[in-house]
Amino acid sequence: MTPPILELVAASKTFRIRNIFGGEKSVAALQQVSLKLDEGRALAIVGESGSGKSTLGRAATGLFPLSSGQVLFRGRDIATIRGRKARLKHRRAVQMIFQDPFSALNPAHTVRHHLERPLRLHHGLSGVALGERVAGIVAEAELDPNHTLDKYPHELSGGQRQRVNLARVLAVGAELVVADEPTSMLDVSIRRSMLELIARLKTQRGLSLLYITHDIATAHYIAEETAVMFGGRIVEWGPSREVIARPAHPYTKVLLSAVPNASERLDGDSAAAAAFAVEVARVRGMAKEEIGQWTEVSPGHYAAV
Amino acid sequence: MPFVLRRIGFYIVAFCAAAVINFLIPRLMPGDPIDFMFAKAENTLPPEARAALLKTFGFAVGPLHEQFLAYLRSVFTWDLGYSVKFYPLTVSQVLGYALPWTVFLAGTSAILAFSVGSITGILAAWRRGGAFDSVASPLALAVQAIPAVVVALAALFVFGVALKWLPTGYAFDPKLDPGWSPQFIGSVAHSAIMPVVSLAFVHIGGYLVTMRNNMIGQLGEDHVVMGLAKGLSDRRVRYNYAARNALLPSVTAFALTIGSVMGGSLVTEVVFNYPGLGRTLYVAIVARDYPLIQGQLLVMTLAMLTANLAVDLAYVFLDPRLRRA
Amino acid sequence: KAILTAFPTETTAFVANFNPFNTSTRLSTVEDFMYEPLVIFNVLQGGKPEYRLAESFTYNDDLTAVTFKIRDGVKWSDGQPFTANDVLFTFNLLKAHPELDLNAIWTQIKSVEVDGNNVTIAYNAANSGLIYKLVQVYVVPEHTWKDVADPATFTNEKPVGSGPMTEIERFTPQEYMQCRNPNYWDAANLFVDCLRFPQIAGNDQTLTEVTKGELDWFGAFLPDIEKTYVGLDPDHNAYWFPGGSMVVFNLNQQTKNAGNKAAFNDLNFRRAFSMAMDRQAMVDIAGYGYPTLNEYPSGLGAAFHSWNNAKVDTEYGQFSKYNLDAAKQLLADSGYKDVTGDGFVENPDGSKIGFDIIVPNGWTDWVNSVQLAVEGLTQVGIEARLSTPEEGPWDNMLKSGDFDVGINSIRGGVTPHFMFDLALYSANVGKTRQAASHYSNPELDKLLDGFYQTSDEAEQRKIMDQIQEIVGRDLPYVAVFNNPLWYEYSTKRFTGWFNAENPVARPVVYGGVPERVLHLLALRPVTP
Amino acid sequence: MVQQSNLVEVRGLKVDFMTTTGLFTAVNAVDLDIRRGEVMGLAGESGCGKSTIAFALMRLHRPPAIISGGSIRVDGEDVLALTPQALRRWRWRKVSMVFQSAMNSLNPVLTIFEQFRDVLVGHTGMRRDAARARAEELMKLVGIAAARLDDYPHQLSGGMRQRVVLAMALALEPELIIMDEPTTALDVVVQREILTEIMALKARLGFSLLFITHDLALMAQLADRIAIMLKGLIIEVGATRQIVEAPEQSYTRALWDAMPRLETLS
Amino acid sequence: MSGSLEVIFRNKKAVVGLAIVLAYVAIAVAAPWITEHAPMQRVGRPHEPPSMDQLLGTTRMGRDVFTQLIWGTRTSLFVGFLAGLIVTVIGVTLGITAGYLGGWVDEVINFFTNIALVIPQLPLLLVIAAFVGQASPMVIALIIGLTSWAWGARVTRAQTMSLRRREFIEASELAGEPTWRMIAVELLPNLLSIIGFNFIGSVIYTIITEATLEFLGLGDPNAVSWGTMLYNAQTSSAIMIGAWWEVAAPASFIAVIGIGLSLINFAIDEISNPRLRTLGTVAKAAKAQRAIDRARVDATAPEA
Ligand SMILES: Nc1ncnc2c1ncn2[C@@H]1O[C@H](COP(=O)(O)OP(=O)(O)OP(=O)(O)O)[C@@H](O)[C@H]1O
Ligand SMILES: Nc1ncnc2c1ncn2[C@@H]1O[C@H](COP(=O)(O)OP(=O)(O)OP(=O)(O)O)[C@@H](O)[C@H]1O
Ligand SMILES: [Mg+2]
Ligand SMILES: [Mg+2]
Repeated sequence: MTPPILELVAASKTFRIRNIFGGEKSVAALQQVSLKLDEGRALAIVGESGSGKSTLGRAATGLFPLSSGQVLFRGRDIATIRGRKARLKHRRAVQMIFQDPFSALNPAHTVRHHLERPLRLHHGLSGVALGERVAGIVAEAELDPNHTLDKYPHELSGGQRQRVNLARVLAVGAELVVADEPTSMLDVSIRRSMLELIARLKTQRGLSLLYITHDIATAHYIAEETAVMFGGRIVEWGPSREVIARPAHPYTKVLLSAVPNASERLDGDSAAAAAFAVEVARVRGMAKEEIGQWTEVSPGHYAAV
Repeated sequence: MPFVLRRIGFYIVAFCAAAVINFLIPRLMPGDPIDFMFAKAENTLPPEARAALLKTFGFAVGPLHEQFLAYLRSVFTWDLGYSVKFYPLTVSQVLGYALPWTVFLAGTSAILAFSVGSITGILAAWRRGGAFDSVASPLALAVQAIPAVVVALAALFVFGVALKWLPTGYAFDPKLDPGWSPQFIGSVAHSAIMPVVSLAFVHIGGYLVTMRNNMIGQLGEDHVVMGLAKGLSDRRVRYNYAARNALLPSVTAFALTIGSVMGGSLVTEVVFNYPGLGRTLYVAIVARDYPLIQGQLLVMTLAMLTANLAVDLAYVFLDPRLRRA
Repeated sequence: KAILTAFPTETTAFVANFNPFNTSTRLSTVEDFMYEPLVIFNVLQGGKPEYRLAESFTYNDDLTAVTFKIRDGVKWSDGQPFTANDVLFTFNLLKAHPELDLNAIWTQIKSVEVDGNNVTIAYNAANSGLIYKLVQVYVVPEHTWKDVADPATFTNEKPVGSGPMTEIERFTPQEYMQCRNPNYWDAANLFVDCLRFPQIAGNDQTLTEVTKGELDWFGAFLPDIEKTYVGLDPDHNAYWFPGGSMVVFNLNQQTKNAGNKAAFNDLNFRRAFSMAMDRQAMVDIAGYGYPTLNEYPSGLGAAFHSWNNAKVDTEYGQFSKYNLDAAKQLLADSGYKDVTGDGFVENPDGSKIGFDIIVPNGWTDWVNSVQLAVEGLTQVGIEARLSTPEEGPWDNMLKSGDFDVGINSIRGGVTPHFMFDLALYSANVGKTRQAASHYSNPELDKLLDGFYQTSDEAEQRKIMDQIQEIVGRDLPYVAVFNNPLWYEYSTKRFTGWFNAENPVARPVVYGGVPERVLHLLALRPVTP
Repeated sequence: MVQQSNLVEVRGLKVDFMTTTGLFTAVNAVDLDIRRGEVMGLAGESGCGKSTIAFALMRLHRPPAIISGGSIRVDGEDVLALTPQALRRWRWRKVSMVFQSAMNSLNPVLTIFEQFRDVLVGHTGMRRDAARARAEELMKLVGIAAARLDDYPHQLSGGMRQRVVLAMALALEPELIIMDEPTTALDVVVQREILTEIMALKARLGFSLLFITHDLALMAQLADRIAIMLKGLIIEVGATRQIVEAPEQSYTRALWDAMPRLETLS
Repeated sequence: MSGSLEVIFRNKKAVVGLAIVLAYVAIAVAAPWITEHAPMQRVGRPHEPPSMDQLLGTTRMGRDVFTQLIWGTRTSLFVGFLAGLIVTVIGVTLGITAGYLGGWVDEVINFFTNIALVIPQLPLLLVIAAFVGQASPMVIALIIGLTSWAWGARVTRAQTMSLRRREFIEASELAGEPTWRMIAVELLPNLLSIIGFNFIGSVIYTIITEATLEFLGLGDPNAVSWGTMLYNAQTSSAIMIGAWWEVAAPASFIAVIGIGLSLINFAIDEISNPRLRTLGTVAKAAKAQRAIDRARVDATAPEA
């Protein structure tokens, strides 16, 4: 059996924050997270803000060393990859779309630079071939090829920036993409087509995807499986439909109930509101406790309750 | 290591480093203090007399490392030996006399420059692009680019020589005896006007521009807009909402400019015959008064360190975000 | 009270040091005003002795000892009598502490003995000129100095003096006041009660102080003095700049640079150098016209004109006058050629000539003079540059001989012998800055020795003629002008000032000129 | 009925931005009414001019923005004609605002209480201790311990800061509160909490609300009426039910269609 | 990047500043052709006031002030730019190294930077200049260059660190860029305005400081520069005796180049900082708003 394209084994990451008086605080951004992602499939990571989603994504690409645990790419621990050649090869295989699209683009360079570099670097393209390829990518990302290429990042809207980031990752031709809220700034209609583009790549190229979002509604769009993060841990994991339809962990339940629903009026004085508040408080309290027992809720759907 | 400890550690090490530099520099300079002391004498000194003099004046002799040890001891006991130029005064006495004047001169003008510059910067930013801003800001720049020497000379000529409005030298009327008499204090203030103002003059521009640019940045911040939306008076928004935040970078700039104020005060002191550290250093250099030069640099470094420490503290005070315990 | 405001020298801050033996930081009013000399030799009057603490002096027959008779009734400012023992004590102090003996008196005398009122000083060899140095030893009171442990570092904070002004009534770094000695022996002639000294640091400040009109007696360089000083108050303000020390260029004959050494040891090169000096421009431009032109081949100077040997002038005078063409011609005739094509000549043997002329940093009139010299030298094809070390190293270089060319001043004495001796006597080489040419001529040494071995004036004149002949012929230094003695005064509050019409003595207020006591005693307050 | 009378009447509002390349019209001839006690939703794609309208309502625009045309009447008063002093007194008393980035709209160097006091003392001239009491009361209203008044903003979490701003907006009991995407930076759980609170307060205090967001589902949950904006124009206004179920404009319809919906799954 | 040229030319301050600096450079380059005398040559009597022959009068030594001024421009600009270059190169190298590499390299560099920052500059320069003895302009440039880099290093480091945290660096790392390229291509262009600011600031500082050192008499009297001109004027008490031209000429020349360079710096700030960039439009908009408000008041007034 081929190993999964990405596997995290008991990955933990602790950040230390120092203040000026020397007090030190440590934030356990990731605690004992294990997951598997098979080739050509997508895993959505959802969870509350600050639950460690981005940290997990960065860890998966090897942007920083873990405090403990391992990240395996095709069965190989990425910490053991040495040498420029091997690293370049790994780099090409694993790409990331950053959460903040503005800071991920170099303000000093045009869009063209951002798209050309990976093509030159990884595919050795130049001249006409390069131009064609760039144009192709721009079209794929539904960016205006006439105007966009020579613009600087600050001349783009948030949504355009996100698409440039997406296009650039596509340019590399990665096998595994970690996408950290890649569509949060897009208008609903464009968001839709971007998600479709990703989905298409998945089927056509066999791209594997780690899709990070706090918008659980989009998760099932592309991801076969969804993992819910809470307080630095994964608390629930299963087929997306299953998780959405039959949430098992209290946090997942709260999360789902809080997703805005156009057909449901929100007014302040109902008992439901009070109940919600109580439940949120209870769940938040849980974050400090030890993780519960993993149980299989339904086939392939696990929850730590 | 905790930040504060690191900072204090830094100050200590910085002081030691400065002490080493201070030790080396005068020793590398050509000429020997005794030569300078007796340059006016008719004859070359017999070697025995020379040695005797070196010893009596307490100049370090012997190999470099022994000198260094002696020097270190003197640094920590603050016994810096005799000044050559101002013998029989000791270096600490000379510095003790000069220091207050420089602290007064540099301090007053730094504060003056800082407050005038910052306030005009705030106003310029408030009406940015307006008439005041378009005139004051480039003007400030222009002024900033004029050497202190030129300003001091011009002031001396115009107000001292041509108009005879202000005294042209001394820290106070030499006919008065120092003391806390109102007459004396008045004289000190009167004599300080020109040096203080001309020294402050060149530094106003820097503060103005820094403050203005920070303010313009702050004015776009949400909390300032919210201040306005809350219906607060312009004044309150300007000072408590925008300026207080904009002040932080200016405070760092303040620490950095302490050095240049001290440098500028050297020139100002020389031009106005003001009895501070700067003029004393100048005299010491010309006279190759090594012990005094050493003491000077040490004191000036110490002053810089103190200023930086003060600014570190001010920072914590001004920015509650840093204050969390 | 008659308070006279005087400004002898520029200082940055006054420091209370009243030790007359400390030349570095003692106040400039300690000598003469606080400690009076035994005798003052009035240079302007051909060295006429003015007896002060001594009533008279006499030589023994072979000029190997001098005896001073101490004046009766002189008291120290604390009322104690001034005696011959104080003189003895002082000389012994110098003997015990060579670092105080800056004129190296004890290398030239054998002993000092007291006999009642008389002090006899025995010399190592016959010398009628040594007395000028002996009277520069300021006598201090034995009763306050005998317990001083280290007289070199002693600051004499409660001075007990013998001069007219001994009481320090006020002292701040910016100003001090030195007032009359309550027990002054010559009080009958003293009409000034106090001297007030403001601290003044530089030219500009002097100028601003001057405009306040508070200075009565000072010695400062003032640019454009007619305008900047006299013009302020033409009725009262005046000045007089009699010629003082001789300013020369020393071409170091023992320089370590072989090429330069060859040139400097060639008389024709020195003469060409001398003819490249635009002395008039130095006087007029560098010196604002204040110095006195010195075109004497021997550098004798106008002040000693009565000693002049006219034959030397006619024979060698041409070499001491600005004449670029002659200088170029002389160089060419002597084989100096520009072989490298850089516009500057090389030695006849092809070795390179090129030197710095050192001048103390900040001595602007001299710096400008050197620039003029460089201009002239450049035009005749000699490569010279200006170099401005600080005063200390400059002094040291001149003494040690570690330089090529320097500008220098030679102090004048009572007779011309003093300066010739200082500058050219071979034993002085390496000992004093003034012998910076590092020149040695046994013939000249003998003549210099002989001058004071006689007290016969005719004999002395003959010797002086010969000295001038040798110096004029040999050109061991290139004299250019004589520094002015700086002296400005105001008649607003005091009268009796010395000036060109009343040339009693050298009129300056700064140290090194003991005649200033005579001047002080000549002043009378203007009674309103 | 009170419900039906207009609190805010915006007519032909035009806001331009002076840019280096010329005038840019961000809001073009917009008409908008807000009734007393209603929640008015304003939705539209990013950059269509929603915040610009909000700023204009409080006359908060500063150069390079120019309110170049139209009129704004709040409670019958012509806002654009107020003198600076009157405007200052008017702001926050009649209309207050929760900013798009409410988390950053607190002054980092003043304590929470000082920022309350600015408002209370500035407008009512009440004494310090009275202001304190009122601030404590307001804090309790949004469910934060009164002791936190002496904290600095950075000592509070994002959600708490959001609530503090809300409490501040309530301080003078204004008739209209403008909320410009008050919850975009928060996760859905916190968002839900805060919105519930706001609705509860509204029910109690009866102010009108102009609620700006680009999250249509959220909008539908809260608003009584919804206005849809596109490129500086309001293209459609209607009751929530109508906008949700029977939009007239194709753009509005496209918006709804593109929105991923959870309920379709379950 | 032709767009940025346009931006520069739209900025009035930049244009004026550039014009001033270019004029100075032109003067410096053309010095031998503009002047007829050698700078140290005596051409007239001491302190002749300005006239047709001596445009700016003569110095105390009878030298032509105009000629000295022109040649002095050469020296002072050379010193300024040389030291500016040294300061910038050292500052940028250290700043980027520290900021980019972080860790102990940063600790060490930062430590020395901080020390260099707390040692008072001018006094130190004074001592070193005295130590060197009659410091030629070249030597002064070197001394200033080698002792004044700390500020630039600190600012560059801070900026590098903040850029380093931005994800585009991580993104290009992920794209597989080699380190040198990351620094040279991704990082450096973003530092350009800071580097330019630092360079020009250092040039101003050097020109002023050189003049100050020379004014204090620590320069080489053989050199012709604005500083030695001031020194010579000072020692001959030119101000006091009314020879204002000897002081005014170099003083105003220094002030004007300082203003020119400052304007460029100001403009760099405005151009690179978007908040400042729009100031022109802010003023225009404020004016337009006032006009509209007035019209509105006028329109309502008749009704009232
Ligand atoms: N570089 C860092 N240094 C210190 N703490 C960090 C760092 N990066 C993340 N953290 C902390 O780790 C925790 C998890 O952060 P992370 O960015 O992974 O959250 P997230 O789930 O992506 O949240 P969001 O949905 O808001 O993006 C947070 O508490 C955050 O403050
Ligand atoms: N200072 C400014 N200068 C020039 N144009 C501006 C300025 N501020 C805003 N704009 C433009 O005005 C238009 C409207 O902006 P506004 O902030 O009102 O949009 P919005 O609908 O609130 O968008 P978002 O949902 O992103 O907050 C935008 O196209 C924006 O680019
Ligand atoms: Mg994240
Ligand atoms: Mg908005």
